[in-house]
Amino acid sequence: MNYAAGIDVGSTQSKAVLVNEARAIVARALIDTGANVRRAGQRALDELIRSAAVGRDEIRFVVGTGYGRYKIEAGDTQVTEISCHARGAHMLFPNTRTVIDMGGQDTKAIKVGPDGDVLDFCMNDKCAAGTGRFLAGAADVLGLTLDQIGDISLKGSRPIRLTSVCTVFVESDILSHLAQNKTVEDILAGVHEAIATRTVGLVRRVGAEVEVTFTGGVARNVGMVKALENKLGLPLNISPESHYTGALGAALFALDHVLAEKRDVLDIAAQPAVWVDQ
Amino acid sequence: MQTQTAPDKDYRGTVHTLSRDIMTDWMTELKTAARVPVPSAYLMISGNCVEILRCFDILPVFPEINALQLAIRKNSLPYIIKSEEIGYASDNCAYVKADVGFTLCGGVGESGTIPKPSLIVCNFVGCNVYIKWFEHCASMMNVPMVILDIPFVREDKPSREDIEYVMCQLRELIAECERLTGRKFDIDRLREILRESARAERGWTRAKELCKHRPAPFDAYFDSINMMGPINALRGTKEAADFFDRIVEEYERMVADGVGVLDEERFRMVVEGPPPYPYYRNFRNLFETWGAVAVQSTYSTVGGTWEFGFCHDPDRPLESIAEQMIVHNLCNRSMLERYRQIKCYVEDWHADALVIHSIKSCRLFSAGQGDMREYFTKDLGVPTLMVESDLEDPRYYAEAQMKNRIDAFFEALQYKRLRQGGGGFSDAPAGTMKS
Amino acid sequence: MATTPDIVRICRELIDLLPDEALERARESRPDLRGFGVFPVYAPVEIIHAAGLMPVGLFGAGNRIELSHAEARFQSFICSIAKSTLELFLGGHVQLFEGAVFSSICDVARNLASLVKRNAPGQFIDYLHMPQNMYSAQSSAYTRAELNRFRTNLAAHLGRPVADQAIAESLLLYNRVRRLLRAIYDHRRQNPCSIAAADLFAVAMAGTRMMPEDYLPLLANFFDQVRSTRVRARDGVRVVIEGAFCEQPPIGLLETLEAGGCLVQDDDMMIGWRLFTQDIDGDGDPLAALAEAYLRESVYTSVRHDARRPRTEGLAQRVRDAGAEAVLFTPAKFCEPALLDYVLFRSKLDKDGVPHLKVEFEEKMWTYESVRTEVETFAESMLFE
Amino acid sequence: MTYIAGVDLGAGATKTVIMDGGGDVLGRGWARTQADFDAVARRSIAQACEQAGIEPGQIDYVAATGLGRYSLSMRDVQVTDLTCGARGAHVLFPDARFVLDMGAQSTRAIALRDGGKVGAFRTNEKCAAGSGGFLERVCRYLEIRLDEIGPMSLEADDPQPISSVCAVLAESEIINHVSEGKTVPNILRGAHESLASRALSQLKMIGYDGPVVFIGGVALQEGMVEACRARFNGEVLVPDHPAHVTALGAATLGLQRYLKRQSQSVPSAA
Ligand SMILES: Nc1ncnc2c1ncn2[C@@H]1O[C@H](COP(=O)(O)OP(=O)(O)O)[C@@H](O)[C@H]1O
Ligand SMILES: Nc1ncnc2c1ncn2[C@@H]1O[C@H](COP(=O)(O)OP(=O)(O)O)[C@@H](O)[C@H]1O
Ligand code: SF4
Ligand code: SF4
Ligand code: SF4
Repeated sequence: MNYAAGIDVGSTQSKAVLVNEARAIVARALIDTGANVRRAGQRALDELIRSAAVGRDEIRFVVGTGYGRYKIEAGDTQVTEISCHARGAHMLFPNTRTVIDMGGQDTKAIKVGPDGDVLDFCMNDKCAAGTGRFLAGAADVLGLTLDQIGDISLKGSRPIRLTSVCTVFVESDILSHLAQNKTVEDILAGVHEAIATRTVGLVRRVGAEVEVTFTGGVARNVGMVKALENKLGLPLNISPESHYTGALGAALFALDHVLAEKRDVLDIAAQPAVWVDQ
Repeated sequence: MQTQTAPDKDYRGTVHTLSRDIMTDWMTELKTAARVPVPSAYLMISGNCVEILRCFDILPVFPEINALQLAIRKNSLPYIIKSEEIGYASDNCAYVKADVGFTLCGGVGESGTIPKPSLIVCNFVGCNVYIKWFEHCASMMNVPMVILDIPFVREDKPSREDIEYVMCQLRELIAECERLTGRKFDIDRLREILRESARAERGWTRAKELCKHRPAPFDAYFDSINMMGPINALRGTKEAADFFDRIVEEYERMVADGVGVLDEERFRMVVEGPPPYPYYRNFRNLFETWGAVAVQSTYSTVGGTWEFGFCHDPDRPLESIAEQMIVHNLCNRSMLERYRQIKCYVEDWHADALVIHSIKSCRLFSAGQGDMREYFTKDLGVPTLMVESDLEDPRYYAEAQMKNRIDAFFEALQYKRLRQGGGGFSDAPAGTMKS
Repeated sequence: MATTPDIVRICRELIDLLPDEALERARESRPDLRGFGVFPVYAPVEIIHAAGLMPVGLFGAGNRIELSHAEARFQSFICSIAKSTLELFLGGHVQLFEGAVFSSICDVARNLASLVKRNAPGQFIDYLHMPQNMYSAQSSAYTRAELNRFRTNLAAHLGRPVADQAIAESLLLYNRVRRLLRAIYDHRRQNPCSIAAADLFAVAMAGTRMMPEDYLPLLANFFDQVRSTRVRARDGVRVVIEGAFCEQPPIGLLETLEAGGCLVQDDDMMIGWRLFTQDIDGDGDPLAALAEAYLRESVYTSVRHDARRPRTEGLAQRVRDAGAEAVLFTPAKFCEPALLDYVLFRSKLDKDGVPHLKVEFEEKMWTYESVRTEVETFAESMLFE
Repeated sequence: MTYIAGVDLGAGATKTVIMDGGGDVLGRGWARTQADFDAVARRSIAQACEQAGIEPGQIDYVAATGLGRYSLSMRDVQVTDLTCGARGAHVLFPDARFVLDMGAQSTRAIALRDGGKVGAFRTNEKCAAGSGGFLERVCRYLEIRLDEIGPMSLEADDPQPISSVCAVLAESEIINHVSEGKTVPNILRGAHESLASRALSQLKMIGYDGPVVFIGGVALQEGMVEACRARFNGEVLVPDHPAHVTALGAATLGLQRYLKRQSQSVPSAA
């Protein structure tokens, strides 16, 4: 069998997806990126091979994406996560026109064409405020896990207002709210609302055209999903694969190469830094 | 480190060496002036009246160029920090901070010299920071300052009163120069200087026109920066005018031979905003990797928008100087005028995309560029990329993020091309209908 | 007659209104009234008023609205007032307005004027280039011409003339408003604690939310009240506030400053609306009189450059006049003119031995923990000598 | 006997100093700050009392400082942490004119006037990776204990600077260093040096030109102290219990108030 793999080495977690020639997802892997980015890519791939029980040589092409994409030694080429998320979301929900990707360190809004191509995109500016990391920080101070905070936030009735969505100062902010006897529910509701507000601002830049698909690790957080839906006034597409969307997109780009090689149309070696040739 | 130094690569064209040569002569003059004082004056780049100073043999000193030199040689940070120590905020324009810090440290360094001037001429053209900056210099160095208040362009064209106000101030400046040098103003000399200015300006225009060709013979953003010294600081000299004659000749030859500045020109872009000088080469390489060439840029026109036909007129010396200061430079025109300028660039220079480099320091340029982005993407459908860093402060440049955005942008453009040539993805999983 | 707390309450309510809401209030007695936005710092409100419009101060939106569009237009390093003012236009909160005027105070305000113009089609958006050279032989003529240009364009937009006579009458009206404000400020300088900083701020700002005809009696009433009430002076550090000439600090910040141990003796808030140091002569050509007053009879501010009267001297004078012991700099975050002037002010005060503290603010700030710590420390260090 | 408690309710930890009427320190307490300031403070006070060999009930006067100073219900007085830090440093080093206080969320440079009063001061800008909380995160990331960071940083031979002013992005820089194969000591030392440069700038803003007392929890890290020594042109004085200096200052000020009050209400006491 021929397979293609996509590896998304993100700032927080590394994801990998394996697809077969029929574009079906065969296996996934999710690991913490950890300190060694170089190793993370390899570990994700190993994990993928293990869970799919395929041979390394059956994986004909590997595309790397995410912040660590240039450090993935197994990667045959690299594509930015913006293109990958668009591509992945398009496969999951073919009518996707807007993608919101929230990861550990950045948030992206992507406008997608009918074919899954990127028409326009926006990312949060240099400041890391209001990203997945922020949620992780909030969970930390409250002694909760990431799986819990979303649900709890939905129970808040009077969301608090945060001073800023700066990841660095979230702790003291939350502490002072606790000191004022605010409930954990209201605090978390406030946290989610603050991030949603910021994100919607970003989405407006590219225009929120239906259907909107929410991808990235934070899409697993129901509180965030609801908060975004409220602010946007639109339902969001959420897939169980949402966390893997980037890796899936990368795998699809890899598959392009595998199929093209078979058809002998595209010369993949010619321009390693570019995903398809003119 | 997030950023690696880019490999030293020479780009096509002798513009770099030529401009380095003539700028070095001027820098040498500055160095000499720092030791043996001659009449000199501070002046800002945008819409300046260097010709009047030249007419009195007053050496023009441009603190902006000094700040630029510090940044491009990666020396700006210590001076910026120095300024922050005496009270400048991290949000203030870093050009000011680098220059003030440098002056406080003596004004002499490897990266340049900034002699103490005899006079500070604040040509307040557009940027409000100019006034503060020169006020600070004046109070720090205890040097007299003249403000040339240039009314911003609020209507289609300046009013009679605008022009008279400026001409009156120019006459007052001339009187000041006469007092300073003890020399009489010689209008014929000014006409002579303006003739050289006009010659350089026509050369500039011809060069810029050549970028309409495919492939473009030079990069109208990165390479134009080498043309900005001669056109803004050395304008009015024979050397500057000759400089343009030589580069135009070279570019005409390249156009005739079908040679471009890059091996392969794949994307034509218009660039808005100043470059990140501390990472100038890295930044250029990020575009070059994609075969992207700037065919026009707004930053190159901060001093003058010559390419739209204006030249200094020796027959109307003061009036044409006033007109240039008010109307024919980018800084003194509104955002909406800038939109029009960019739109014209995109259309007439056949660009595929607009790249906005948003500068934290420079609110003159950047405040509201998000709206510009909206206008170009949504109203005009021009693919637009907006990236952020700084022109002077290395702390605001993050190479990984920059690269990510630029790569994604060109990936998308590339795909668009591919699709126009037919094809596309067919990713619908088995069993799902593609809409 | 309303009591001081009543007046303050009314004013606090008024300053919390969005521009359209403020106009609705005024319309209760003048049903057809239209508004005209005035972005800080200075604008010739007399011309707007003479045109039959209500000049309304555009000071952003405080905590009232969420920035959902403006964040996309202005980057993160832009002051709040620019963002939320744009949001007011994009969000339809300035519908009942004929337009707005901006002036050459800084690069952000200038670009903002362009953005508003593009995004508020149909409204009359003008930009005034106020002179920065006060001493050229042409300065007066230019300034008058600029005011006249505004008058002519406004009249053209409205389709009715704005006569000299009407402007002269408005001038007299605003003279009276400004005279009262000066008197109230004088009173506070001489009677520390007679008016809380936040209250005076609310009262002064309310004038940008009312027709001057209605504001005048309220202000007179307020002055009578504070004049006749004796307040025991609290102990505290007597300070002058400097730096909030454009974006205005949240009320909570002013309260924190005073709660932290400072007594505000003088400030530069709302300065554009009380710019002139004396009454303007309304007898001759009113525009020439306004121009002359702008050039010669204005209080110093960070956005008006007067080569012969340094702003550092202006601040030193203000400190002396108020008998203040210290200066609190309160620039808006990202406000380039205020932050640059801080450098000069600071070195002047250091030379004069006047203690000072810098506290930046943002429109949406609502906790003042760190400000409080700094201000308390500052006050502690001065009080317990 | 007279017992005075100085309690510093900081963003990272709550520190207590118990002092007797003669100004001698009898015990110290430390507890990580959590949501319930009051409870944390009680724990910290109990610990200090235990060391001092007294019962919390015996405390005559409580001076609270730090960010949570208003939340401590049993306080008699509250003073800001800047004033207390300055006073504490002055008690320990009466000749010093400058104080650098690096805590979990803030870095402060203070110039002292006579008697340990605060002259000029500068707190770090909100948006910055310039404080101890950042170092804690770095530790967590590198999987080392907080008390290892100081000694390890001393072993550096090729410090890797951090340029970003944002703590989150600075973290990515560190990730980058790790994946480039840089050693942990070099990374830590780089972080220390970057912090020290920033602290130096802050000190310069208040006219720094002489010996500086380095207090706050970060002063527990030898590498940080070294980095400061290498950069600052004056001496860097580090007290024995740097994290407790602010609490010490509070106790000192509390004692002063207490004695003043006693002397004013002499009749009943005598
Ligand atoms: N089980 C989960 N439930 C809720 N949120 C999660 C979960 N797992 C991860 N996340 C969120 O996703 C973020 C990481 O997203 P990811 O897309 O992997 O980012 P990156 O690509 O930058 O590593 C975390 O910061 C966290 O907020
Ligand atoms: N045992 C220790 N070894 C090294 N560093 C420490 C230790 N304890 C605390 N720190 C550092 O000191 C910081 C807390 O300092 P502290 O002065 O207690 O802060 P705050 O007063 O803001 O609570 C921590 O963030 C950590 O960086
Ligand atoms: S704000 Fe911009 S134009 Fe003005 S001085 Fe700074 S860099 Fe130059
Ligand atoms: S607050 Fe400052 S920067 Fe912002 S518009 Fe006003 S003057 Fe300009
Ligand atoms: S420290 Fe906070 S506010 Fe500053 S850049 Fe980082 S995330 Fe943004």
